[in-house]
Amino acid sequence: MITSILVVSGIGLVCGVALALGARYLSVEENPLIGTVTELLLGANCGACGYAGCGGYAQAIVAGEAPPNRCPSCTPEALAQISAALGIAPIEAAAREVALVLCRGDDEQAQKRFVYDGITACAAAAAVGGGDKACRYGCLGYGTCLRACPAGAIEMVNGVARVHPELCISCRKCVAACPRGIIRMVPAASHTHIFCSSRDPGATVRKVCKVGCIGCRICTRLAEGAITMDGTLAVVDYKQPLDNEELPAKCPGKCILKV
Amino acid sequence: MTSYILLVLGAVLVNNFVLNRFLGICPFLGVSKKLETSLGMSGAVIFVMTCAAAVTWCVDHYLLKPYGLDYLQTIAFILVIAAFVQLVEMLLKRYVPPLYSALGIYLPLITTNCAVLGVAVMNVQNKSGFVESTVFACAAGCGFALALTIFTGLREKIERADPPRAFRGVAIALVTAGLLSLAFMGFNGLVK
Amino acid sequence: MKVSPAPFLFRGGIHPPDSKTATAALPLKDLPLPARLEVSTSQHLGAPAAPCVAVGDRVTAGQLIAKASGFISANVHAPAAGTIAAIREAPTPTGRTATAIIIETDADAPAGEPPYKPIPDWREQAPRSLLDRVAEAGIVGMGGAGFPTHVKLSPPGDKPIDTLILNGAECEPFLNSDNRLLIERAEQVWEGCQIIRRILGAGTIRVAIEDNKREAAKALAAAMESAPDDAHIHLLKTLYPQGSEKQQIYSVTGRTVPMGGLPMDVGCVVENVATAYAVWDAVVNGRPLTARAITVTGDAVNTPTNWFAPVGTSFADLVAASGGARDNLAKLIAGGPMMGFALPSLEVAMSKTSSGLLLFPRECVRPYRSMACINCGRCVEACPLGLMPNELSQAAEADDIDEAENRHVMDCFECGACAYVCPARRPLVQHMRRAKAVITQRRRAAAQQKKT
Amino acid sequence: MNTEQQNTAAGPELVVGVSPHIHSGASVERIMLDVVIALLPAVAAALYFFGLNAARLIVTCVATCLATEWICRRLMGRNNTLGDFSALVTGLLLALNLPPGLPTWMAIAGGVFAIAVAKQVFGGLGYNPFNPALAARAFLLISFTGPMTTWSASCIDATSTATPLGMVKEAFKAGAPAPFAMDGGLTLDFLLGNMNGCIGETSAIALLIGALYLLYRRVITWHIPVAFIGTVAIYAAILHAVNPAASMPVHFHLLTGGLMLGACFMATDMVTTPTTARGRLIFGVGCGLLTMVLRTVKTGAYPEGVSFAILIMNAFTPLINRATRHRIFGAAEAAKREARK
Repeated sequence: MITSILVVSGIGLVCGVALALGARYLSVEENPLIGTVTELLLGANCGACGYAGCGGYAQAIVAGEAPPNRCPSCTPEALAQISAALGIAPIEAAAREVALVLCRGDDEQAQKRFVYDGITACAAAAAVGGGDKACRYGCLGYGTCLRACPAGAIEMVNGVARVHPELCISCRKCVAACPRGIIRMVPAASHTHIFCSSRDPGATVRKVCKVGCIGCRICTRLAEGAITMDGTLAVVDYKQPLDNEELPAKCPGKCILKV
Repeated sequence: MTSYILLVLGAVLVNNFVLNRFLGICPFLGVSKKLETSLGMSGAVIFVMTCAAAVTWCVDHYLLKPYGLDYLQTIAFILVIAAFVQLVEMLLKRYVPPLYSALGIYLPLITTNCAVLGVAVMNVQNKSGFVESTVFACAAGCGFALALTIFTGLREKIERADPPRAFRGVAIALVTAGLLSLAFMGFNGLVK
Repeated sequence: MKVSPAPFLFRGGIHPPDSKTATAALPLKDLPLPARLEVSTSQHLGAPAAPCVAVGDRVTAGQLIAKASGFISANVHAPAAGTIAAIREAPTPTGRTATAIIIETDADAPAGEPPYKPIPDWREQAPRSLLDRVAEAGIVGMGGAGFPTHVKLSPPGDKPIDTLILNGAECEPFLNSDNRLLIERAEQVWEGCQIIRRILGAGTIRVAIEDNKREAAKALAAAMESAPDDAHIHLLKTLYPQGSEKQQIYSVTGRTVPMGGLPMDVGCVVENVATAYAVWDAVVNGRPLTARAITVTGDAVNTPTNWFAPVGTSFADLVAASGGARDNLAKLIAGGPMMGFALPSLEVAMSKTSSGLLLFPRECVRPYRSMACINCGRCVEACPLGLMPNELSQAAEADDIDEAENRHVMDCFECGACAYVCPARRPLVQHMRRAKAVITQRRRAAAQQKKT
Repeated sequence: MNTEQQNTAAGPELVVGVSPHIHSGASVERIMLDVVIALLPAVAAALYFFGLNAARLIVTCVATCLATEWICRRLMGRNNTLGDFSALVTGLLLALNLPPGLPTWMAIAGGVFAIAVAKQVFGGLGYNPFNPALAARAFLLISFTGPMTTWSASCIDATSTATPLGMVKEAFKAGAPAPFAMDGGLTLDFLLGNMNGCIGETSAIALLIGALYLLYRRVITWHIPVAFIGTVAIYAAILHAVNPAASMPVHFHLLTGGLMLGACFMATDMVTTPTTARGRLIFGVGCGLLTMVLRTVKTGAYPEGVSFAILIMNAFTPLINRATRHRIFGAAEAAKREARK
């Protein structure tokens, strides 16, 4: 019994000494805080923060390059813990945002200029003759965002992408993936949106799509400042409250919807 | 000499640790995504296996056997192996940091790589001599390296494959490993 | 004898049916002046030219209407007298949009003087002044890419040019514009070629013609008899893409242009026969580049024709002049079938680089479903660059752009040989193009970041 | 909707896609059909030598493979791929690789394994790393070693219940001399296929005719068959020269076992073999070496090694592909230029 204990502890001791020496002469400096923060960040590695994985984001947080509230999956408690670990004042969690496809010009509503023949991906399709949709700003419907979405929150409805807000994890991958740039992050609390991104003049829009903004400005008057004009396109200013129930019915372009 | 060649061939091809004895599956699946990392892992495993076999043989022969402590084999061997893995980890972290971060969790997991312990235990079971043990361990490590390299090539191919949803990721990798093992069964009996 | 087979042959390549018989024997016809011309300011590689006329201005034939802007750019001239009706965005035959100058032509306008002074005694003139004329006349590479010729003809001093290759390969199926130009205007092409050599100070002239165009080779050889020279006609084995610069240089001289390099790195300049003709016209007649030969053919056009048409002619006018399109028209291609661009409508105007307009019927455009790569290796055999299109396309498909970049996808010049032979009908060229676009974008972003 | 299209579209609807706009007309369907055509002589030989048993196995395997393919695609919610004939080819090849007396249910198990496990779980044709028919054969051989190596119910002049390779291996294992001499008559028998073996592998001549057709149709290139068969021949010749008493002559090794079937039809399956000519040569040589090692090492568990050799080389294919990439046009010159700088 004693021998066995002695032998095992002997081996352990020798190994321990060897390792201690190793640690002494081969060690590499690393901030322990990075490990702590990485653990608190849940490890979804979704990339929504803009860094390569949670580890990269943790490094940036510890280095003071990024605020800790960029992680959409982070709970308020975890956020508080991170702030505490860093020894800084607690930071408010950002309001939840969801992605929204600003186009409803599906196969029935919008014209196509030609029959596209090639890879089923939006960027590829957009590079062929400018895309088959007659509208230069319309959703091409070849599903690039759908494949980019890690949460499976995007569905193709009749040739137009639609985000299911309840499933969206705010990672912005679809925003980056859309070659037309018509996916926008909007507050999850807002429900009235203008589903059009066309900057073409109203006459052109009318020619190619039945549900496009024609720049008539009716909504800007009804919304009292919550909708502004960007050229010929009406844009919702989500900082302002927008609770006019009449808007969808009053839009001659039929592109304002409450969802 | 012939016996050593047979020993090596047997350990590399016929009784391949991964494909025939199904030991060391964890790093086999874990680090087979890129050829560069799998080669690094192969090197680490060969190193750990060879050194561990040599040291465990000594431990077994000069400490355990004389005192009749054979029942402590597993514990004693694991201790030694763990120490070696730690050492490799430190070396890599210091001198090849990219490889270190690419191997990630699988590097410390060599400790629990049953193949390493398997080699040590098998050496005891086979009553091999010191040189034989070390050669066998090195060959077993090479067998692991071979299997890992082939498998990495295959994985780079199936990475581009389009399996049904349920089979994506590790599932399809396991199916591939199974088929690879099936192919290697052709060597059965070639070396006893 | 000055005609001999080319001494070398590049690796890879394909043998598509040449489909040239419909128009091979048809002489070039001058197109009646269309009522309206849509002259794009971006008919070349590089920066679009800047319009220097205003709506309502009257212009004479050959008048400068858009000035080259920047180093790599080219002048644009009015192909005919008329009035500027509009200056607006218009689609180009390469599938983009660019500013175009629309001219209502005046058919009764007198021919008038050539806009530039003819230089019939070019043999006595300094190369520099000839180069200036090429630049003034807005001449671009008319084989397809449209690289401004004056830039190509002024290589830096540390790259001596010893060989000028006249490219008459026309390896694209269906097209006959270069072929007809060689047959009918061989002497002018030959003189243009000599002018280019004078500008470059190059030693020898090599002419590359595919061996299925013997009539053209004969015509040129006859023209060369009258102008004794050490030049040589090489008959290339009919193999696509013999017309590609780097492959052609190899076939003719055995020199290999380094990856990522230019022909001048191995002492060569390659000029298309149509470009040589344009140079002749600009120097000897003082006329800028405003018209070119174009083959209108395919099974969906009633009367296939080789036209000599003013730049800016809308394809609709060209097709109408060619007897109109048939009802079964399903695909419209500007350029050749291997590298040309499919157009969404006929309302596009031809440019300096439009060598052909193909109208394919529905039978030729069968819809198909592309399958997974079966690894047959035919694309690997076909690729004239030694790339592996199978793996590159799979990398691009999996969005592994880094892998594609490491495997030199940027060297792909989209000849289409891989996609032509692919039994799984994979859109290989489109995958390459997408990967290249992503990489270009990344590099541009990286360069921008470096600057700031 | 229709009226609107007429309103806006001036001309007919045009198709727009990326170049090239013409195609050679080659198709996967045609390639697979060519393989089926090339296999017909072997099928005929199988029917001639093994009669009803061959018919039973061929029908069973083909039907099973087609049905499994259809069901798998259905379950995966993907398009039906029976039309590309790849399942038909797999079924035929599997059947030709089975011994005549194999129970029907085992053949069915093999067919299901080939399509479901070796092919469709990877996503179908083009994605499978191993030749499905061979994987299924290996699976059957390991699971049902007895029935897979029993040859009694077969041949028209069945004097023995083993294949020539099996008889030779047993004899050499026991230290006995070769059980028969490779004289002219026997060679002719072997060439025609009059011997025990899997139903499709015995007739070398029928298989060679098929291979010539494939070469003529450019479905396969010469590299793999020539490298494979050549390696086997050289290896056998060396072995025979060194020790004539304990080895068989070259033509024995060429004509027996699954060499012809393997080298011409299984090792040339494009999905699972290298893409470049150099890679194919390496692949063929590797197959040949492994085949001969498995055949001639006396302690080996199986008398024949072709299928395992090809399967193992299938596993090496991605690495071979990686190692034998083509030289890119101008890459060497660019490197030289770089070096000069």
